[in-house]
Amino acid sequence: ACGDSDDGGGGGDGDLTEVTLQLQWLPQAQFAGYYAAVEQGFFEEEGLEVEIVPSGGDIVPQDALAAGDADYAIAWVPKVLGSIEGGANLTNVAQIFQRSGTLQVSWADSGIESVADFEGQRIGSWGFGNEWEIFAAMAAEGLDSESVEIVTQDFNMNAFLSGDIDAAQAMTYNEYAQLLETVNPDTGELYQPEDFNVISYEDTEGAMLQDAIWADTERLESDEEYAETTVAFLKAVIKGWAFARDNVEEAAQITVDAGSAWPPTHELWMANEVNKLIWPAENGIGVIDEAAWQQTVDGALSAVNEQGQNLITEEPPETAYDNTYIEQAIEELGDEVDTTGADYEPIEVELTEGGN
Amino acid sequence: MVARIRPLLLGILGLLAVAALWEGYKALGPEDGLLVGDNRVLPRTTDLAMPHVWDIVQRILEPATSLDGAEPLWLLVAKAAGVSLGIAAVGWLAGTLVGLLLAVLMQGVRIAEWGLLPWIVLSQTVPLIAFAPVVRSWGSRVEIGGWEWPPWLSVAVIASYLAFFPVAVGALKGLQSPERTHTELMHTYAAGWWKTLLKVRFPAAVPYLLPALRLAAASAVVGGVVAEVSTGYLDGIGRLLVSFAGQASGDPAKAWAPILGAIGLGLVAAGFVALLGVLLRNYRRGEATA
Amino acid sequence: MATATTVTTSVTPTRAGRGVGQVLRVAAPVVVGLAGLFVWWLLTDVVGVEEYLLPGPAEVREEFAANFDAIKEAATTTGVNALFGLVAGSVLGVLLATVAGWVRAVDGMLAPVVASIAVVPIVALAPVLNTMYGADSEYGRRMIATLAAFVPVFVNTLRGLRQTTPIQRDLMRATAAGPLQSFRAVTLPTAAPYAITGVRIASSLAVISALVAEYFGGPRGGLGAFISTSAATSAYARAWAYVGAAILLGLAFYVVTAAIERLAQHQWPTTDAR
Amino acid sequence: MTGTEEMTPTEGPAVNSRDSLDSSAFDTAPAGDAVRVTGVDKVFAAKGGAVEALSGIDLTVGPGEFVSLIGPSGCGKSTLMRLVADLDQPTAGTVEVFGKSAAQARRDQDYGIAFQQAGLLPWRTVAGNIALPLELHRVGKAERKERVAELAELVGLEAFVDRHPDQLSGGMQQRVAIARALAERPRLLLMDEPFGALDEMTRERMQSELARIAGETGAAVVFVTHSIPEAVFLSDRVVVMSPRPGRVSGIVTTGIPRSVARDEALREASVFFEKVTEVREALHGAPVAKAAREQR
Amino acid sequence: MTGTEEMTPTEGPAVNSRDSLDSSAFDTAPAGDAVRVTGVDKVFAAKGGAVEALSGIDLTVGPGEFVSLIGPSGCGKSTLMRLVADLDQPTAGTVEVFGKSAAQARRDQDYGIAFQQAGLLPWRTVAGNIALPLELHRVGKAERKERVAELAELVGLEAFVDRHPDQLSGGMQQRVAIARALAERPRLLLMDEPFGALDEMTRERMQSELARIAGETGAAVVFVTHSIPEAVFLSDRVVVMSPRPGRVSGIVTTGIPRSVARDEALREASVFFEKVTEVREALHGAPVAKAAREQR
Ligand SMILES: Nc1ncnc2c1ncn2[C@@H]1O[C@H](COP(=O)(O)OP(=O)(O)OP(=O)(O)O)[C@@H](O)[C@H]1O
Ligand SMILES: Nc1ncnc2c1ncn2[C@@H]1O[C@H](COP(=O)(O)OP(=O)(O)OP(=O)(O)O)[C@@H](O)[C@H]1O
Ligand SMILES: Cc1ncc(C[n+]2csc(CCO)c2C)c(N)n1
Ligand SMILES: [Mg+2]
Ligand SMILES: [Mg+2]
Repeated sequence: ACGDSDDGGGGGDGDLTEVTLQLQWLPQAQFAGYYAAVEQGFFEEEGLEVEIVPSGGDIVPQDALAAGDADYAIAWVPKVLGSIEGGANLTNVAQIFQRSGTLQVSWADSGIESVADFEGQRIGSWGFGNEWEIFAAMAAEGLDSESVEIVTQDFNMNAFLSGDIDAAQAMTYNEYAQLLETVNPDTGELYQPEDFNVISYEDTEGAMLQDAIWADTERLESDEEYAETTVAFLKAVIKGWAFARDNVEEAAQITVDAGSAWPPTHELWMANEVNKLIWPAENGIGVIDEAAWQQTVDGALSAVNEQGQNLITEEPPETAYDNTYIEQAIEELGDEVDTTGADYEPIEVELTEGGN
Repeated sequence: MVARIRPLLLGILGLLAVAALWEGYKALGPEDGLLVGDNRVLPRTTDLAMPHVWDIVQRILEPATSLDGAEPLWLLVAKAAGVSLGIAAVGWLAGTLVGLLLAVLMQGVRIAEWGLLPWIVLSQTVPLIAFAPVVRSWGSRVEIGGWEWPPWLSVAVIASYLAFFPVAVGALKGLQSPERTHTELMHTYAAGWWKTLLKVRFPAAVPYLLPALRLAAASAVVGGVVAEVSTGYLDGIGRLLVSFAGQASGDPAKAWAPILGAIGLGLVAAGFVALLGVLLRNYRRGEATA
Repeated sequence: MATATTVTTSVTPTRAGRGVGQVLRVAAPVVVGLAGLFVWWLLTDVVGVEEYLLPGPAEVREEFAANFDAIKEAATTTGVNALFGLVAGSVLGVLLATVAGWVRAVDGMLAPVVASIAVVPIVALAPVLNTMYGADSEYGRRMIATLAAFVPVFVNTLRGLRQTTPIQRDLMRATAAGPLQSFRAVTLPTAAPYAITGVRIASSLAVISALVAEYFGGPRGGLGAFISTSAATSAYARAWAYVGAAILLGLAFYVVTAAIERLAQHQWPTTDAR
Repeated sequence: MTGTEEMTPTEGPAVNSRDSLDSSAFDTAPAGDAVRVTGVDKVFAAKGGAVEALSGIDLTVGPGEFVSLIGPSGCGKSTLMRLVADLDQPTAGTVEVFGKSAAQARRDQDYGIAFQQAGLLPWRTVAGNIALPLELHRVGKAERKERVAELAELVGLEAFVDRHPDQLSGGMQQRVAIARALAERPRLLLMDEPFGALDEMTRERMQSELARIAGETGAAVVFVTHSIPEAVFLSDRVVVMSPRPGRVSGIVTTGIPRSVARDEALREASVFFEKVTEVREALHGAPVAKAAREQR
Repeated sequence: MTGTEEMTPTEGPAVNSRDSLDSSAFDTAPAGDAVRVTGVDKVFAAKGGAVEALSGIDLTVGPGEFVSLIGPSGCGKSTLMRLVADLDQPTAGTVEVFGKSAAQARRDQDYGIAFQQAGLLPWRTVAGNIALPLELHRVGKAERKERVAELAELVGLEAFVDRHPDQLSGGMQQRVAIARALAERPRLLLMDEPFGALDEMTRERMQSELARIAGETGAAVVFVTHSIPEAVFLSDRVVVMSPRPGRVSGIVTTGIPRSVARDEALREASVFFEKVTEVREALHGAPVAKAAREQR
């Protein structure tokens, strides 16, 4: 809706610059920092008027960005790498999540304790490009993608609970909580973490970078205002995530108010877990760690799906990420905000049945 | 009197029978469903897969979440269904208009019928999801004066894509339905194509059009809901379907609320068209009553 | 004034017209298709919509060829599911319609159930059916295809069962035919073409439902799953190649059932003998 | 009444008297009447109240007799015929067919029936349509085939047995329906305006054929019609009915014996015109314009 | 030929002679013929080859004249009428209506037309159906209403103007169709078996009504029928056609002047029977069974 006529970047009082941010899913605490920045007026402080556009099953955020429908987009790095090789011209300007939040959960007695144990098992995945970490981790273990049976998971963990899947894909902040919110019919109590084996991809070679902020490469290069707006945008985002870190409960409430349909304790759990993926950020929030980036690229190069297709076949261009904007934002913020969260401590969230 | 409420009573009896079948199978059926070899021919009966009917009813009456001031689930669902109904209505209207225009074109020009009809049939085998992002993307670029393309309009456009099909086909059949005596009569009155269309073809098409419009209403609802899910529209019932399905592990009964809501929504939409049929009853005198 | 009509059109042009009509019947849709293709090509190659967002016909064709085996396999998976749904839905539809045609009360009881099935969106049912039948099983989506196919078959068959004329019913009674005999001799042949028309309508629905159901979980391997995966990774040319296969699959179902419908109408003509 | 000439048999073509019948091919006429209707009332419950379709009907049809029912629309002709066929039950009174109840006669297939619409099954060939009642009563295949050939010849459709109804003219279809009605050699034929949908010329041809067939098979016929000439041309007796409620208002005996050929000559005979006039007058209640006629 | 008696006008009820016509209400008869068909051929291209539906037809219908077309099915009666109505064009020859081309006459609404099926629009009331042609030709609302009332009275349906066709009997429907055909005061009425679907008694009543209406309006009528008595009863001339190819095989002038009332008496007059026989013979090609008849 905008972009072509961005007038003037950050700071200026006068007219606000209109900015559209494309999310990769419905409103939920996974995006708490952005909603907090809107709600707390951080964007306004930077001279921006930000519209957050949620996405459904078929809206691909990086494509909305490439098509000019949005100015920035939140997307997982491996998916965008695929898009870049397909011809999209995009740049990662801030790697908000420093760690992968993907788990592969199996029953405690299943004997699946590492990726190497996947062989011959029914492995759950959502598809939609969320499956590349699995294939990358398997490739690192020397496992062929055809050595497992990939089953598409839908919106809940029922397939796993019913025994249709041996190891289910789960985000720490969402599906894993869904398991812990479910009553174990054998005990009448909620399932406990001891009931499951949890493999975190963060601990494997397959780990890939997830939620990042993407911008249009060409506009960054040719449109100075857009470049300035990017820095202003990132400054507000940093403030937003810092707020979410320091006010977890409030942040969770903000996303509920913004339209999240999750029940309150689930939302709070999600806000808390997401914080763990961001903080502490040694180099400062959003700064892309070269090693982690390279691991993601290597994983993307090595991953082959069960159809024998590769995600990417060559190294991405240098423009695929650029730390200058986030670094400038951190610098401009100075001491105003704690951008590393060195002494971050997560809170304890007690899950309830159904998350209610 | 009895004759009037008989269909209603039978209908309720039918729904009760379905509920009884559900509970009966749940009580008697094997926990893991009926497996023939590796094929699960009959479903599982666990509470996760098949919640008790009364649990579903009870859950619908409870508040949606434990949050202070949370609405009862049924109200939340009803409100969302209302929004979806409005969007589907716009899609239905647009689809009806396009369908009618196509039908008139095809009726008037033989070659247009030959050239277009196969493609119209084929158009319905293209999965919605293939172009949902395109519609939203193009929509987001439309800006006329101060008016911006709202997200719900993308949903309506996709809904109309499903709705236009039965209208185009049904209206074409209807426009071609007048007996030769009627069209020839118009010829003897030296009435042209347009007058024949207005005075004979459209009225004669009504009995064909009404079932088509009813089908279109159902399609608009189904298409609209899918489009809501597909494009991430927040205020409709499609979103509740996805969100509550996501909570189905810990709260299995909750997921059924928007499903029942979607069915009710479709029935209301079809009911509106039935009302239209009552208004147009003079044009349906030829219809068989059986 | 006295301008009398002296038309001396010979017979041959009209006959030639018939031939031209036959040619146009085939040519017209082909021309429209080519025009569509041309516009597509124009958009991508001349107007220059980014290939990344809208791949041209050539790219899609290339992807189709490159992934032909994978596409064939995926089409088979989806096709088998759709076929299962079509057959099961048709059988169910015919059986229930027969019962409803026989016992009025059953018809009344089924009415709201059928009306509900007719309007329930696939997205709504897919997750619960996947849970009921298991995410590792194709049966969840087969059920969805079954439900989709069931409705038109049921509705059409029921209508067909009611198309017997009073004369035919009187005739059966007058010849002292039993209920089963008159069902076989009159009711069934009358209803058959209607039921098969229902199957024809159901065929497209079965394919599209089987396809869309794949978006919402279950084993991977069908066209729907790969359309979504390809699109999610911006591989649009590949996605459209799969969409093309989906269209071909739908077309195949339609053509086959339409041919069966023709045969049936020939076998059991409905034209009132007068 | 008006006629003074006596009926003189024409010297037309071979007369098919009932005596010349091959009685092995058809059931012999039984003792007693073909149809005996006694004190029959029929009331239909309708939306606007009850409709008294028939009231106090008494009627007897002898074996081999040809009786026509005539009367204005709605006078109950079809209703009466349907009671005889046991397609409906009387509200009061009794209907006997060959001394049995109508229901028993139906189960025994003592009658054959034909309607205004030929009512052929469009998906069956001519042969298949004629064979239908035989098939339903489990007549063996070989016998069925033989009988169909026989009947097709009787109605002059030998060359068309493999055609479907939609390939036949209206008259041919009606002949198939008649052949079907005759399939089980019934001793009674019930026909409800069988020629109503045919054009006049075809109709006249069919009338002659029906007369011949009725003669050859020796069956009694109850024939519903709107056409006075048709009734007179075919019948031994014409039963005239009047409506609201349906009653028998008169019976005209044509006095044209079976032995007289039903052909063109009869249609132009003065006795024919006289009987037509007589039925017309019975139908209109009073001798209409009798004065005017007598002037001439 | 066979008849020896002369036609004597009956002393029936008031005779509607054309002279008594209110000529202000209807267009006055123009100079020249209503219909002039000259050397018309019509060939249809059909699957099995060309069908010669009409061949060398010459026919003239005078103003106010009532002409019936009769002939076996498929002889081209409807085709001929459709050529006059400009619903089809001749392969050769000319068709003139009131001295203009058929197309021009159609555009000028010089004729009204009625078919075997009443062809009423089921969603319109009786009034709406009668008003249809007036509506199409932008006759003002007040005038339309007046004219509809007039026509409804003419056909005796004043009490039914607000009914829908499905609430009418077949005869009433046909009357509406006739009223509609008369709506624009045409000087020529074309009717293709308008009573073909009616039962015989209704049909006879409708015939009398049509005769009255034709007399009152003074319109020329071309009337297609299968019924010989109907043709004789109504017409000044009966045109007999024969098929393959369709030709005029004879013309019978009834000699029953317009001044003779078309009523029951006429149906029982001997001149009527004679003309019926004459048309029958013309139709059958030769005087059938003449010998047999003369014997009596
Ligand atoms: N099933 C029925 N229900 C109610 N009324 C009926 C039914 N069948 C016939 N009637 C009424 O009974 C009366 C006699 O009808 P019937 O069909 O026997 O007349 P008909 O003499 O055969 O007439 P037509 O010459 O038009 O065939 C009519 O008033 C008719 O409306
Ligand atoms: N549109 C047409 N195409 C081909 N052949 C036609 C067409 N219309 C009529 N015919 C043929 O022309 C011949 C005359 O038909 P027409 O309808 O004029 O006969 P008719 O005398 O009106 O018969 P009927 O008494 O059955 O109404 C028939 O052989 C008919 O099959
Ligand atoms: C159709 C579908 N797509 C993705 C997810 C899982 N999911 C929910 S949030 C999230 C992180 C990205 O936003 C992911 C992967 C799902 N359950 N259903
Ligand atoms: Mg009757
Ligand atoms: Mg004709």
